Amino acid sequence: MVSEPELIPRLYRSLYRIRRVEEEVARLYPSDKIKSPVHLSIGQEAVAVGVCDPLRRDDVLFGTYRDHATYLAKGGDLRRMMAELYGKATGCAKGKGGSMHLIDLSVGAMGASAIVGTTIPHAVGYSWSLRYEKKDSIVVSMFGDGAVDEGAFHESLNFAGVKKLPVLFVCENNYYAIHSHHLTRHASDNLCERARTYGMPAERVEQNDVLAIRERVAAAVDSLRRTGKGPHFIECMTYRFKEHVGPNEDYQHGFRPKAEAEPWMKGDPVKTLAEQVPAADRVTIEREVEAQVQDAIDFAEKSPYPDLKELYTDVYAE
Amino acid sequence: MVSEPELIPRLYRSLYRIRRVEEEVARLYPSDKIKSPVHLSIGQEAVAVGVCDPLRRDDVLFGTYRDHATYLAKGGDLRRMMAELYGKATGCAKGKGGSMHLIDLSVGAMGASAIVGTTIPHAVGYSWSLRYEKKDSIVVSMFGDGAVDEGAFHESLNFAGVKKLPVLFVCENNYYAIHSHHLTRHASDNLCERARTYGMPAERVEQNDVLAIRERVAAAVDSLRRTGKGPHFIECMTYRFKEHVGPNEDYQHGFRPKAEAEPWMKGDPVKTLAEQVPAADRVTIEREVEAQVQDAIDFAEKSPYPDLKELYTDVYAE
Amino acid sequence: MSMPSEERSLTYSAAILEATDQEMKANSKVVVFGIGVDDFKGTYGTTMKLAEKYGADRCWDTPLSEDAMTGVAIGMAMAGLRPIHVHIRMDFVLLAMNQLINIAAKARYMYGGQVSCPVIIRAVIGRSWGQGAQHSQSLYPLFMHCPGLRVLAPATPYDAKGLLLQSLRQQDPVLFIEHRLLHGQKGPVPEAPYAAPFGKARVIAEGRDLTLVGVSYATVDCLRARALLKKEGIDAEVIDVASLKPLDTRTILDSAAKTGRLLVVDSGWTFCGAGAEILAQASERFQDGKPLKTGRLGFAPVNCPTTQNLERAFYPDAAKIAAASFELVRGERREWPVVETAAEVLNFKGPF
Amino acid sequence: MSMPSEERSLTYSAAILEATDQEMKANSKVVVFGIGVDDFKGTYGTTMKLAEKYGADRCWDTPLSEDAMTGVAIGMAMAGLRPIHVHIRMDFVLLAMNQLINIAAKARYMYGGQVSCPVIIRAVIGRSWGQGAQHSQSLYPLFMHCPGLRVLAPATPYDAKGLLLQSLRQQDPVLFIEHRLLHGQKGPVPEAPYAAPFGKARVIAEGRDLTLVGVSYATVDCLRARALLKKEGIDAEVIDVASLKPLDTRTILDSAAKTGRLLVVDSGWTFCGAGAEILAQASERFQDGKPLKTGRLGFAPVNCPTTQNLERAFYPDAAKIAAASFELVRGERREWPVVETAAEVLNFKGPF
Ligand SMILES: Cc1ncc(C[n+]2csc(CCOP(=O)(O)OP(=O)(O)O)c2C)c(N)n1
Ligand SMILES: Cc1ncc(C[n+]2csc(CCOP(=O)(O)OP(=O)(O)O)c2C)c(N)n1
Ligand SMILES: [Mg+2]
Ligand SMILES: [Mg+2]
Repeated sequence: MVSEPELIPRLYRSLYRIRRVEEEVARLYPSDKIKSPVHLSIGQEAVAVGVCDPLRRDDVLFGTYRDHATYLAKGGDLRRMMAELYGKATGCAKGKGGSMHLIDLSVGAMGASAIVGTTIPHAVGYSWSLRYEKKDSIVVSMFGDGAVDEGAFHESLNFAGVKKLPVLFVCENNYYAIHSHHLTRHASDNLCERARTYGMPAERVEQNDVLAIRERVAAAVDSLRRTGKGPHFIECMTYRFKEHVGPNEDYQHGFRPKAEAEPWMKGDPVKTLAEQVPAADRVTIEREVEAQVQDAIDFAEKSPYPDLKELYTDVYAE
Repeated sequence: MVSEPELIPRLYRSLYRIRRVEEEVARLYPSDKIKSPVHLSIGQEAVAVGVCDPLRRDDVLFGTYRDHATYLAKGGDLRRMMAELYGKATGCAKGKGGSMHLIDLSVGAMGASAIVGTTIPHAVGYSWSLRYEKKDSIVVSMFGDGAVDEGAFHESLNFAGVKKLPVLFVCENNYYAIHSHHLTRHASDNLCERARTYGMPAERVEQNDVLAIRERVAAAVDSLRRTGKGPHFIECMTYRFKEHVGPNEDYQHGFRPKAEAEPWMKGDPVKTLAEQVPAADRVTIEREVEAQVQDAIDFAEKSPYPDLKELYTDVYAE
Repeated sequence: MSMPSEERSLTYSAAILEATDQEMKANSKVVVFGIGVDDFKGTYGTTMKLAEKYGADRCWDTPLSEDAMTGVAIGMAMAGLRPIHVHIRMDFVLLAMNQLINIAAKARYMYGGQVSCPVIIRAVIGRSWGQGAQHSQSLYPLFMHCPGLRVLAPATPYDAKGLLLQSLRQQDPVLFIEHRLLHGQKGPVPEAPYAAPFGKARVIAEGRDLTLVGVSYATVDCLRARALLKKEGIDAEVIDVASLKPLDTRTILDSAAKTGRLLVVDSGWTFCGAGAEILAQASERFQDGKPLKTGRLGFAPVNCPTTQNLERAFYPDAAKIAAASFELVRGERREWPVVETAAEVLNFKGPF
Repeated sequence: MSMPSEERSLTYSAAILEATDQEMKANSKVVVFGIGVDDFKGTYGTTMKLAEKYGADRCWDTPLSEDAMTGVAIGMAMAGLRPIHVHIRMDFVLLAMNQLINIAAKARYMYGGQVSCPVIIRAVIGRSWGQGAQHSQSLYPLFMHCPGLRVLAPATPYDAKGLLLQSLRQQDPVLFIEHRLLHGQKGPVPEAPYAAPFGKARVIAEGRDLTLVGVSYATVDCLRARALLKKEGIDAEVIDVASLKPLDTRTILDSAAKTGRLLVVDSGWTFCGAGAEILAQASERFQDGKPLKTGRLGFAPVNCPTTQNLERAFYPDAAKIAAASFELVRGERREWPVVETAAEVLNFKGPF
């Protein structure tokens, strides 16, 4: 267990910030100011934060449309994120990408994709380049248990294994792809075994616990960076508290029982860590975060929509 | 080991026939009468024959562009095959498909495809239908070690495992995809392990020995047909004696040494089995096969080319 | 619209559900699958409760494996079944192109006429609500280009039911294109099963001055534009193309010959699109005499942006169609004030 | 052909190899990969010995994973490299459509201009020798349709080199289409590196009576048809389209305006093809005055058969182009005796 004294407050700040941002998104959503499908990570924040904390700024992360948490955890600009959700010209994609395509290249938060599984090979290709150019940055590929069903998962892990590339695969297994349980899509609960057959170590973190995740990731990243032994796979078991897309819950629809959610809610990663933060620190952190979130919303509200001529820019380079 | 007295002569007839057909194809090839890319199975016949012998006529096989052996082993009509290679109207695809798309629905030799990996999900879908319609036929999906690289392999095995379908996957591992060794495409030599992660038993037959292959396939087919326990995977190690496509050898090009081939040639499945066939039977079999092959060539030679209006038929149903 | 007059009215999605339900009842070989077809949303209602009614074997969820599941559908069709593979977004079909174009479109031909692949691929064109570049494509010209496929794009509930039933009774692979904003549209739909013909464009409003051809949802905007033009004394004929392959250019070009002006409105990009093919055929046919005035509208030649003002500019709408029509007829430009965005656009909040 | 006059002559495949070699030498960010690029056949010679020369990191074989390898190329491009992904058959690109259209074509736009994806996808159109339906497609309209991609189809060794070099120096994803029968064609190619412009059609032979537009290999047949027509006193202008997106319709339509007759010959199917787009633009442009006479040729609207007589009927050739041209110019049908099939078709024996 790492013991830097600032670790827990730092992780808590990141967790709390993501939670509060998404709660605000959910709160604002009915106002229709955010006209973009939002896939909230509420309940899953420990994965994004645990994965990103050990990364350097020049390490790179490729994620999915459920990207608010990864974008923020990797250090993505909050104001520009909020403006993007509002469709404003000041957004991180100038209002052209929306919630599903958040990007902040300055911190290695690569653009996310709405097509499941598509960014896995991007991460692999990026890691090929880093090794080719003899850099010691590494790449993280994050995806859900649904992405594992796709051929791109298999082809990408196979190639990364053959080439022994510096890429960490993180499967955020929240048990569901939309409304479909992962055991209706996989014959058994053995994603780590699958990953191992591609020639990489694989491990599973059961607890949705930011410290446990952080520790395993830190070790893996260290090995990737130093040894050149090739890719690594971590499966993080977690749970989404809200519906697949949108601001509400979905337990009433019967495809997953609230009882299934309860243990996860009891172990809510934000609340659990909060208890470990000294009270005074916690107050400061929360106050600062609230201010940042409000500032970002104000920024988004006040920003202009893009000029109409923006419709035609950015299709080609010139 | 199965002990029916006709087994060995029957297998030998099938092996010898495939070998002789392909030798004739290779011999005729420079005459340019066969204007179609031919992928010969010379050296690999034990797999097709060992797999097809335990099958019933109403079992179904989906293969690849390297399909002469599987087509014949499954009972496909020889005359119509040869006519197809010649591009004649009497061919099994009326001269529209050529060597890579041999088909004989009357014996369950489903059409093959020139795109690697594409028929694997067809086999799976077909097996879904058989189970849905409560038939006790089964499906065999044959593919090479190259097809394993494709996403379709992963998606198909995953689905077959989830649905527990009556399909036998046979990977004909001849070590190469064109000129590329399988260990340059897979991090390790563990295809059976991969298959097992999809929830199916998997086994490997090392010997390129028709009797060994036949025995394992017979057991697997029996289980598929009777138990409903779901798919099965067999990897058959084998070796192609000729170049990837065309009638010649390719050892001179340096990507695979002749020394690698030699043990396989010493264990040539046709010659090995020949030694176990009583001499008198063997003479009869070989004489009969020669006559069939010559008859098929004559048939192809004498058959007409398709009428020009055939260009426009068979695009749509009516 | 000039549909058979009927009291009974259904939404487009209910019409698709009804066609599926009726054919599943009539033919045990019909099997529906795709991501989410058996969930509580039932693919925008179009597959609602089919799993309960016909059993888990007849309507089932799949892994996220578009490539293989298309191959599975093909294998099922080869075995004699009638698979319907549903995609909640057309964009995902890009993962299935190999199976659709290299196999489904070619099986009959390359196996010398022995193999039929009557798979039905239902694919929904997304729109609105900031879904962005990867959830708003129509892509139908990719399929129109390749011989061996049927491509349908019903614009009315009547055709949604009739063309789906016809698809289930013929022997070729069908790409059945639905537009998300059409799902909620209502129209007359007879209850008894009926088949609507492939390869037949529908003249849904007659006119003298100009022929407006709509593809899928664009047909709705063409009708709105017709109303705007009427106030200017311009009388537009509106044709719903309905079937993109086979494409009934005869009906379209006969109308164009009558009006002398042809504007095709694609629910997609225009470059190498349906409008391109129609205008090319017009050019080939009208080689003599007075030249035909022609034009195309469709998506802006860019990827679909998410923010609302750009998104509005991206799509063709009644005002843009009216303006382009006015120019073709009167030879001068006239802009319509931005028409109140249509209700189905304004009210769209998902489900995604 | 009216290329810069040069003594030096290379085959089309040698021109591609030279461009790649020169740019690999000049720029260590250029990396070539694909099935077989490092083997003894070297992708029809176009990648021959690059692995030996630049090392196994610069030119490497891949697993059979077209989808992911396209994604890998995109990831490499995002990291600042210049990947060239080679497909020995265009048909395999159907496995890569999701990455090409949902990502490469959209990355710049949907990430607000911050991301460039200068991947080069080299894809070879197959032909002859009974390869059949799955190894003979061109499919370029599928890519022309979608904004965000560049689509090039050089017909000459000069352009093969120049357009490949230009592709390696710009910032957009490029689909670079080679026709298998062009690989052996010779033509002038300057040794020093040079870039040929995108979006510029080449008038390769001047004429008064008719404009013939060729796409890729069809350009060769257009030149042959021009010779046949000359004997009948018909003087054809031949344009090599070279760049399909951007498409230089200005040059084409200016020529058509001059000759009054336009025949586009696709190396592919015509439905929603390049010819459709060109004729549609012609129809939009020539709305007044004497109508333009137009026509299209291309593959028969069927899948490619393997047997020789049907295969010959499937493809456009000089005789068919001459006959269609004659009809456009003289208004009557005249058949050319089946022209001796071109040498590159007759002699083609692979490598596959
Ligand atoms: C290729 C593809 N198929 C289907 C979809 C529709 N879809 C959107 S999200 C999703 C579920 C993905 O589940 P998972 O990977 O577990 O991620 P999670 O949403 O749980 O974070 C699906 C099926 C899609 N976007 N892309
Ligand atoms: C999807 C696809 N990619 C590439 C090719 C080119 N190709 C033809 S055969 C072949 C090798 C396949 O190897 P394997 O599966 O081991 O079968 P084998 O030829 O050894 O029988 C390749 C790469 C193809 N036909 N299809
Ligand atoms: Mg999930
Ligand atoms: Mg092999």
